[in-house]
Amino acid sequence: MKLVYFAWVRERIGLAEEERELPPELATIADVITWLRQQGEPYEHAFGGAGTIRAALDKTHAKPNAAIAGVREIAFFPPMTGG
Amino acid sequence: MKLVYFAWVRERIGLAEEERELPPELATIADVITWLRQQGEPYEHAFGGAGTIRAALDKTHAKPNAAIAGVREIAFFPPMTGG
Amino acid sequence: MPVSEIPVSDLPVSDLPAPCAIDIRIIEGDFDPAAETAALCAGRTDIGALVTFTGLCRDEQGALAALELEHYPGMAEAEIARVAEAATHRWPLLGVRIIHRYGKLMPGERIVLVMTASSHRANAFAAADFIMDFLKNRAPFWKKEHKPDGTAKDWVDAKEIDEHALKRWDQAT
Amino acid sequence: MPVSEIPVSDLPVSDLPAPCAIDIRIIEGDFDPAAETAALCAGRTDIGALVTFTGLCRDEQGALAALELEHYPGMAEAEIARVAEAATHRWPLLGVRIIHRYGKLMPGERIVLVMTASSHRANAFAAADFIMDFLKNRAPFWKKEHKPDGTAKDWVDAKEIDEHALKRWDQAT
Repeated sequence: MKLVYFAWVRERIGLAEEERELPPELATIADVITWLRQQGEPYEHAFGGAGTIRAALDKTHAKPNAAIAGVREIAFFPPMTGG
Repeated sequence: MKLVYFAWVRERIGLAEEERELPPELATIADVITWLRQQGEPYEHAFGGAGTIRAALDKTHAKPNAAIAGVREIAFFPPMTGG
Repeated sequence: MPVSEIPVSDLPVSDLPAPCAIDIRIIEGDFDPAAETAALCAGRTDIGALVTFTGLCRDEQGALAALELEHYPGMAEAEIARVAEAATHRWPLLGVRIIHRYGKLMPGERIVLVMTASSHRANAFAAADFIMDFLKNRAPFWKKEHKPDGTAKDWVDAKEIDEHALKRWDQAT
Repeated sequence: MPVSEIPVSDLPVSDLPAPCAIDIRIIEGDFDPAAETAALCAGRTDIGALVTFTGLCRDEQGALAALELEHYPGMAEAEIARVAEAATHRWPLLGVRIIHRYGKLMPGERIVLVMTASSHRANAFAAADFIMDFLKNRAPFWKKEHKPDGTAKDWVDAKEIDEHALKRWDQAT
């Protein structure tokens, strides 16, 4: 699975993107986040620290309970501040 | 008194403006209109024919019952269609 | 008697203390929206939102050869200034520029420009919208349509919807 | 868990049948609003109202040296297109152009352009306002502020007011 990170999520993790083999029991975005928090301090800081995180599946906004089956890219980022 | 006319009011009367000696008993815009309607067919057509007329006193919108004392210019025109 | 009992809607007022620069022009020739933007924003970094409304001479399926715009010199400037000032008292604006043309205009030509600047977009949007609503109701301009066959020339009737639009601004901001 | 339960507001939908030309660009360099206007209006006489919103990099009293805009390539275009399409289904529009920049921007520079054309002004105003509200909430852009002292660099927080602004569009048009 391709994981991509933006803004302070990217900075806390120290990566813009990475390819990860996800355990097959991970079914939703929320599951992926729970698993990522166990991948070391930077991930715990990004996903367990202060601030709201949003997610997208294959470049489409998705809720935490969205299923990741068949997805190629998951993105994590703070609420948007464009415009 | 200077009287000025715009749009179809001007066209019906056949004048863009005129200087008129108003009878001293005319107190309001409504009085002026009643008097103008007696000044010939073009005026009757303009002020008694179809269509709504608005008025301004010295280039400021005014209601029919507005007093004309001290005024130098009365304008008559249809509802505005600019913009 | 056909004289309207309510000539125009009263402008809503409010108490904001900081009116901004207001530039109003009534002209016969065309204008350049880009030059107006540059003039309004020159040397400033406090403007976060700029809303530009451009009204164009619209041809309804070939039914219009040209528009002729008559205006009341002096009163046109004064009325538009009143509307712009009311907007600056209602929203915290950083600049207002309004241009209205008169004379003969062909389909596709610009008629009116309303430009409002503010720190934040909601104020700029509301102010431009407000200015157009009141400008249409209060500014002494009248449109005559020239038809393609050269015969009929009709004065455009004021639309009721334009007066109804004003009621939106009666409530508090 | 800090993940937002509602990632973004759903776009309101409606049934208008006639979507119009939509032009969307995500670019690093500057853009020219006058060129966009000319492109949108070229050869047309059916447009009566053109609303242009320009978002500018605003310096709050010398507190900002520059903005850095990060974006999610691909998703940014797609999300803005969704917002623009929703607008064309909700109002009878004759053209929409949206440009959003990314990269480093100095105070006073243009960030975003939203241009909507319609026969009548109310539709053009509402559509531009709507597009900006949803663009801010849904388009994947993030602003980082560079301070004049060169030290602190802070990500801009999303404003609650921006989410509240969306609720205006829940009612029928």
